[in-house]
Amino acid sequence: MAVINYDSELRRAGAHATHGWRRLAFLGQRYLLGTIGLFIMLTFVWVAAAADLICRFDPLSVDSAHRLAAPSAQHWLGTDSFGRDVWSRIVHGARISLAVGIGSTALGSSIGVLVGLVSGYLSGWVDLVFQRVTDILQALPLLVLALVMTAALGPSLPNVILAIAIPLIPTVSRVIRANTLALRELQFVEAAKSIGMSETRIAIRHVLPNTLAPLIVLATAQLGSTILTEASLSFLGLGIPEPYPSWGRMLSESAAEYVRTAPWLVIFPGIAISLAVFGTNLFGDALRDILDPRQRG
Amino acid sequence: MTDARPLLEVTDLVKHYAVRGGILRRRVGTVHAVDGVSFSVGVGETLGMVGESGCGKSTVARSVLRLVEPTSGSIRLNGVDVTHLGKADMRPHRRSMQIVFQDPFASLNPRMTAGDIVGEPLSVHGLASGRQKQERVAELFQQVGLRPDQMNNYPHQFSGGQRQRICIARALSLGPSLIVCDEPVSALDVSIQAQVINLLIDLQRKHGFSYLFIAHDLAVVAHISHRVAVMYLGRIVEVAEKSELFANPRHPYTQALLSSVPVADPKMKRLKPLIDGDVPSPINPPSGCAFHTRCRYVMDRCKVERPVLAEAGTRHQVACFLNAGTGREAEIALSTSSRP
Amino acid sequence: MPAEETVLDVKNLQTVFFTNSGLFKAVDDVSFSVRRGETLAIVGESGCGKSVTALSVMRLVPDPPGRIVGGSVTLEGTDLLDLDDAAMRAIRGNRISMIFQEPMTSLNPVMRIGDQITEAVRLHRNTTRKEAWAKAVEMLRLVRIPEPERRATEYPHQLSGGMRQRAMIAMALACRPALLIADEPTTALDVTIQAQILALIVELQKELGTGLILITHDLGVVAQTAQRVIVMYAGKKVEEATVEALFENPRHPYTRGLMASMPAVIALGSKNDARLVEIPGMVPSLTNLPAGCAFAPRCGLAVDRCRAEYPPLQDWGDHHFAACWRAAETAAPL
Amino acid sequence: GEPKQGGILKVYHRDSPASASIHEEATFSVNGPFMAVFNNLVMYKQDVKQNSLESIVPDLAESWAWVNGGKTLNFKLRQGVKWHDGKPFTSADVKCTFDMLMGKSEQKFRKNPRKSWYNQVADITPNGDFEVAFNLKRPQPALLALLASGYTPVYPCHVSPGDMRTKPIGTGPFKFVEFKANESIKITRNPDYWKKGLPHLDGIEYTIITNRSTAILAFIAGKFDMTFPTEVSIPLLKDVKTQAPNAVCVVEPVNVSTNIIVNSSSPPFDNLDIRRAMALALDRKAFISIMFQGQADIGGTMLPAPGGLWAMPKEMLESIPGYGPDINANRETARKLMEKAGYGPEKRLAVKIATRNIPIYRDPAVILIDQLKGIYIDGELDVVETANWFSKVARKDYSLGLNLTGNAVDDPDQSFYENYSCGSERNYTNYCNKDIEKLIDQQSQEADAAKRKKLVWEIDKKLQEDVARPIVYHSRAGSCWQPYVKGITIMVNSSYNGYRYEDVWMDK
Amino acid sequence: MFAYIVRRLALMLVTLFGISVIIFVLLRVVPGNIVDILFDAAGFVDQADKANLEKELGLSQPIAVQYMQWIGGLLRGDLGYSYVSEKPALQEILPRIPITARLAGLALLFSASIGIPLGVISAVHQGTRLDYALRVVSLSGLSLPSFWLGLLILMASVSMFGTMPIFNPNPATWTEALAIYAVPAMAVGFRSAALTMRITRSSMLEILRQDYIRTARAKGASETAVNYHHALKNAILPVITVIGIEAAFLIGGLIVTETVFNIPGVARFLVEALRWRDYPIVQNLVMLIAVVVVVANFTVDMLYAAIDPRIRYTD
Ligand SMILES: Nc1ncnc2c1ncn2[C@@H]1O[C@H](COP(=O)(O)OP(=O)(O)OP(=O)(O)O)[C@@H](O)[C@H]1O
Ligand SMILES: Nc1ncnc2c1ncn2[C@@H]1O[C@H](COP(=O)(O)OP(=O)(O)OP(=O)(O)O)[C@@H](O)[C@H]1O
Ligand SMILES: [Mg+2]
Ligand SMILES: [Mg+2]
Repeated sequence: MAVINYDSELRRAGAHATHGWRRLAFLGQRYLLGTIGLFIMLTFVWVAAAADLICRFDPLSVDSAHRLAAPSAQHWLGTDSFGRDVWSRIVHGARISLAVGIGSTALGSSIGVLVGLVSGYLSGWVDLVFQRVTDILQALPLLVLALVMTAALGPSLPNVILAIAIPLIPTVSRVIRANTLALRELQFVEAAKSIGMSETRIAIRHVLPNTLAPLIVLATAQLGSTILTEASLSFLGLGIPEPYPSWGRMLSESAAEYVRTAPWLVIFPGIAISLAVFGTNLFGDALRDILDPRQRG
Repeated sequence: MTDARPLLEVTDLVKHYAVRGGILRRRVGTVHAVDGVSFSVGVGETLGMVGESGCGKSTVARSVLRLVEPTSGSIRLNGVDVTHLGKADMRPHRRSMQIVFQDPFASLNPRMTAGDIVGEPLSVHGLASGRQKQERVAELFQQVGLRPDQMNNYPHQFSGGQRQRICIARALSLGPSLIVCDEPVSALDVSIQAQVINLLIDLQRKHGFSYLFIAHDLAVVAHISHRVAVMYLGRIVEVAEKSELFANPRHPYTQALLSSVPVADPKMKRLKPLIDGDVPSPINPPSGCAFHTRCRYVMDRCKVERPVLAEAGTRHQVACFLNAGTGREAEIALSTSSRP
Repeated sequence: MPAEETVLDVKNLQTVFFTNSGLFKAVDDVSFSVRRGETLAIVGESGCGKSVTALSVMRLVPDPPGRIVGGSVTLEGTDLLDLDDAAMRAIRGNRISMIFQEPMTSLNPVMRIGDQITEAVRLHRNTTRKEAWAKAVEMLRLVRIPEPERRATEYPHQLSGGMRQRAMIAMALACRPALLIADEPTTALDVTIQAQILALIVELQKELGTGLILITHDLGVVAQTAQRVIVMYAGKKVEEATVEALFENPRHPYTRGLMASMPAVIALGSKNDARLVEIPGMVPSLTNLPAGCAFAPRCGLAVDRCRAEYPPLQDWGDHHFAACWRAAETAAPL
Repeated sequence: GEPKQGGILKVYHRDSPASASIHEEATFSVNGPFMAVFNNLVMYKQDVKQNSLESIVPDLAESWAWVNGGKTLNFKLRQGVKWHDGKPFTSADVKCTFDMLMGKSEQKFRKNPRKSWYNQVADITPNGDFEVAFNLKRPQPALLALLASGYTPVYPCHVSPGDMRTKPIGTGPFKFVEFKANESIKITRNPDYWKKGLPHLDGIEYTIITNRSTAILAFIAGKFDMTFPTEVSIPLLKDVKTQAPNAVCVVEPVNVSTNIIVNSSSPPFDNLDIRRAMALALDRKAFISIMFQGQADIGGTMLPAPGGLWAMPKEMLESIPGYGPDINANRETARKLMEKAGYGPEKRLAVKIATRNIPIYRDPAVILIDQLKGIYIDGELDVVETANWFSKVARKDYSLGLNLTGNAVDDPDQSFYENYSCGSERNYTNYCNKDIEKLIDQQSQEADAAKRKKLVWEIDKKLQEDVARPIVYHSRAGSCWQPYVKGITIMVNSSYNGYRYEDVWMDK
Repeated sequence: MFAYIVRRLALMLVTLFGISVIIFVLLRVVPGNIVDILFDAAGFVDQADKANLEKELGLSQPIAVQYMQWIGGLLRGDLGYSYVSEKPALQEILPRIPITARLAGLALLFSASIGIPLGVISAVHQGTRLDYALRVVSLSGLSLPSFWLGLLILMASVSMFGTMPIFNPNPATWTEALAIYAVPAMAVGFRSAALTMRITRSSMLEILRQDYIRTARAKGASETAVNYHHALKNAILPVITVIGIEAAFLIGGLIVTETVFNIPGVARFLVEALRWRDYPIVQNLVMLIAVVVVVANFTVDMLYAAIDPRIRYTD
């Protein structure tokens, strides 16, 4: 029988880190990819928050004398055809991407939660109607819906967020509804009923908090895809309009004209988008593993 | 004490569940979960209820508390018919009856502290708040043998037996007179089970609660109950004083049930199941006496006619044609003691 | 009894789990043996290591986090812990079989019952599909499933719990193993069905001469089926005896407590409000076990020595082993 | 060498035109593929780069003559010309076409964007099958220039306007084959073309590729013989040159001006000072350097020289406020004007700058916003969807707008009347100045080219000084084709008139 | 089963009706109509002509009437006329369907044939470097904007082979045919392959923890048999669901890919038609897509039932 090093085995299992920072450090090691994802996400959040501090240039200020400058000490990531500093634009673009990502995910999720909760909790005809509505939303292709919405509302940041949020509703509400249905059968809900608690209070106090974990997992997963959807909308000409520096538009418009002559205009926004999406996905994956006990390997 | 006026009277309780299928969720069948059950529980009395899985025990319990709406029948609590009370009218009555569930893991909200869980009924009914509530909760904790300093812990930080104590404390918080226990010890370890049973007994002694005590473990039921009702497929087939029932089981199903219990005595190896076959589905319960498909004494009559629960001795009711007075007594040898 | 009659011999088995809450010594220095045709019961509370012992014998302990770290498991003369995976696979389902606790989830929901039994046969016997199917039907008949031909073509969800457990038994016995491990085969079933299944297992075991390890926490089941019993507490074997000796004269305070805390089935004479004898405290977690006897914190008889030193298993005569410093004093019948 | 016969010319098309009917549309997306299906009465000589009255040659009209003191234009029509469906071409077709354009006939065009071109035409009178007279209300020498445009083909009388949108019939060198929206347009050689031996090509296939990157990549990959004319931007041109070094590429002015429409009917731009300040703040060179890497032109309303015929001389241009070379001085003046109007560093003026959501509109708007910052104006971009742009403009729901104006013909009549005359639909700013109006009419009637030019300069200068619609720049664009494609001429003062393609051939 | 199918079809009709109303109303809420756009190029809007044109196209009628006309026509098989091409909408839509269908089919095929095996491998080797590598690759598939991936493929193709797969309605050779469909299909399929892989992986991990897997091992089944015979068949169920849901998402991917690769399929046509506010085309295309999605979901449910004996749609 092979000699077993108990200590190292235990360390690998995380037994030495049950609380506080050490636990976090262990989880960080255990879910290395997730940590990288979290790190990327935090970096983006930090960059977005500190955008004004870490850029030396106004992302909107045009400078015809320094147009299409290659990356240099002056302009770290070069300048675009307007002579605007690409680094500043990407940094400020993080705000837009985060606004789109978080805004639409939050909006879509909260409506989805409401619909899912009501539908799962009330059942009956309310459920039937809500479910049909979700069916309908689900059978309408996401991008088409977003296209019609932005066309209808005009291309502005809030409208794009709204347009991207609406297609998120059916997925979220389905998950929440399924969860609610399962939770409703749980005895602690019945116990709450038996003490004479009102249905609304039960829904809010007992059911909702317990759908949080799947919701967070779902939301992180969707965060990335909303950023991508915005990029696709930009590509089709319906994304966040100028003057906001949206990564999607930076990428899709520069790609046409400057991919060879000024590749930095394409490479950096591309990296920013992919990295942000990659980061949220990595983190979401790990989060799912951590929050969903069934997924634990 | 069982002669006292009944606290709970259940008459002809019926609960049918629709079996729904497909997306339109149309009714495709009916589960006869409870199919005409009558019983009463006196003040300070414990009525045990046994029966195989799916025979409708939990449904009875939940109907009594109006957690499900009975299809028909009536439930009277302290002489008040609560069967059709609206939500608001029901609220004061909820304080008089509480339930403890089988699974202490599932019956506590994992995201609330033990103190909040126990205190919640108080705030829902506006009985106490703030400090007063804290004190009351601490008191309840002590009553069920938990340390008040555990109030801020979450359910997962408790062991199974402790969780069941939290459930009991929650049930006690409103000062009920009836506690419905739906298999409160089935999920517990053998050595913990005794602690919870003792707690229930102690509480009854102290406060004079009535219990409707549901279990599938005959030994537990036998221990705690004054009277025992045996259910089979949605109906009570036999009900009697405990000693009477165990000494003199009349219904063939009760007999089979008793004989199936493995006796903890190696000298009495008698593992000869008196019945075979499975419990029929409550969606299509057999005609006549529901037990006739598995009964050793089945007669033609049993297949078409349903025997009613009839008096068959002192405070002993049986629903079986064999016991309708003249019929042949079902013979069975039962051990009288199992203790080595 | 002659040595060759011993089917399984487990010596000083140690299985641990490396988890984030620490090291679980799920099975700690457990030894026992099973003879042909004999039923050995393992009793103990939830989490005391009964299932892990069984899985260790099967070498099915999930790794990670579990690992067998010591001891030997000798089946018919070969140490299973030395075998490579392929050789072990040849033994599993062939020489040792196992029936699991949960009949509802232990069968593959998308395979027909017949196919699942057929697979077990074909993995170890060189037969055609048709022959194996015939064998499967025969096994189903053996476990008293009515209309075995039809049932073989059904899926698990179409069977009741009792029938599923019977199908599991049929599958386990299909290759006539030398040893059958039944891990709480009836916990999920009703009393009347439990009686049927237990009777069936005992009968088949007699018929086939199989050694049987029956895991349960129900002393009644033990009394009705086993010849010998080992009692486990917190990963350790605390007592071993023939079933008669154990019930007559339990030596370990835990065993005694267990027996006393069980309500008598038919308590004719007992008052309905009589309190039960309870074992105070709760089952210890397998990490952070106390230094001495794991039962000491709950034991009314515990003395300082119990808390300091783990008591060795001692033979109190007639192969009645108990691990208690004060076993001598508990020798009197209850 | 000698033109070779045969071959299908493959071209990508920048977008899917709304229909095949040139008269109903106003974009060279339609002229490009369909001009070759038709003939005009007269046309600009296809191999002369600069359109002018001098470069006009006969087409379906064998000859023309101004009579009646310049109030009648007579055409002698070519005989024996057949429509693609075999019917003969006669003067009736000419009358039908122009009556319909003037809105006088039974049948109507769905849209008639160039109706105003014929404002001075009183009526058209055929004289036998092969003569036709255009009777004018007053002399308008420039009418001929309009008739020579690619926008002025002769339609058959016997085909309904609806059919002309989907299955156009012409007399031209190529016959219409099919038009699959968003996919392709195919035309094929007209074997019975009245110009013997023409066209050289067997046909032309346009593949519609809206995504520019894909289109250029496909051209580089050799999938196409030619890019869509004037669709290659300056940065992309670089790309083409490096990756397909053999390709022939030219960059020419397209006679499209980028201008700022100013809403002078409501505050703040009803104040001429603020309008002037804005005009003074413009750094046109910076626009051109950013948008075209320097390759575009500064001018007034009329296309600048050398491409344009009517451009003001340099000195005159630079005398207009905002056109002077000293940007800093201009801006200083601008700030003064702003301060006079009550604005300053502390009290900045916030305006919305409306424009369409297309890069060629949006990008200059971005630059404009940046340049206005220096004179206390904070611009905010208000991008508008194509479908809503004109209704917004018509509602006067803007302060400043960034707009592009394409000129089909390099002639003052076309640009002045369309964009500055009172009541013209395309006069978005509703600029209406009776003096200017008079001058416009005056130049229109002027037969003497030199005199007319003077008048035109004067008008143009005034227009700029009034800051009615300040012109920012006149763009240029690139066109590329494979070296074996011969006979392509990209015109320098119009991008609407050079697609007859009858003498294009491939040296393969 | 039959009754179930009938009921499902009824529900589908409800969904389709809902979609028809939504898209119809939505389109009319969008400011600007075809007429505005037709006038766009003219540089102005002639109000009289506009009114005429609206009347001619039936846009001046009340919305309800327009809706009834559309639905009435739809039921008769008359989809109306495209505003832009003035050809019957059916004639415009029909030839584009097989193009997109081929693309979507290939993409799904690609996604399933790559995603499922890789997912199994990744799950079976959970925690190893192989698993990490596969997960990173699959994640990067989900992180690339699809238009960007498409453009990269095109650019790489031009600079490496000097040519690129651009759509051609009559490909000369089968290799060309393959290239013009397979390359774009791969560009869309990459994302769904990545998704499929992830779902397969997590589903496999879940299944591998099930009791019956332990039973299979206890029988002596080999790891391969356990993974592919016992586990995969159970694990495939959620994968099928996801592939079904992906059908709707695929359209989004196809819009972008058809634009990048200039493929005249229905997806891009839909966007173009939307740009033109060509209601008859948009409405009918959305309905077509909805039908496909709804049918796909139905098929998935049927497949599910075929694989999982526990599900029997018997009501
Ligand atoms: N909400 C419900 N909808 C449909 N059928 C139900 C519902 N709840 C219970 N049933 C059915 O009613 C019957 C009785 O259920 P009940 O839970 O009362 O049985 P039980 O005796 O408590 O069983 P157990 O011992 O397993 O707890 C069962 O067949 C069950 O499947
Ligand atoms: N996969 C696992 N990971 C970590 N710990 C485990 C695992 N499986 C078992 N254990 C630990 O091993 C100990 C023994 O478990 P085992 O399943 O053998 O108990 P048992 O006696 O069979 O209990 P039960 O009666 O509940 O089945 C438990 O305390 C448990 O925490
Ligand atoms: Mg129950
Ligand atoms: Mg176990």
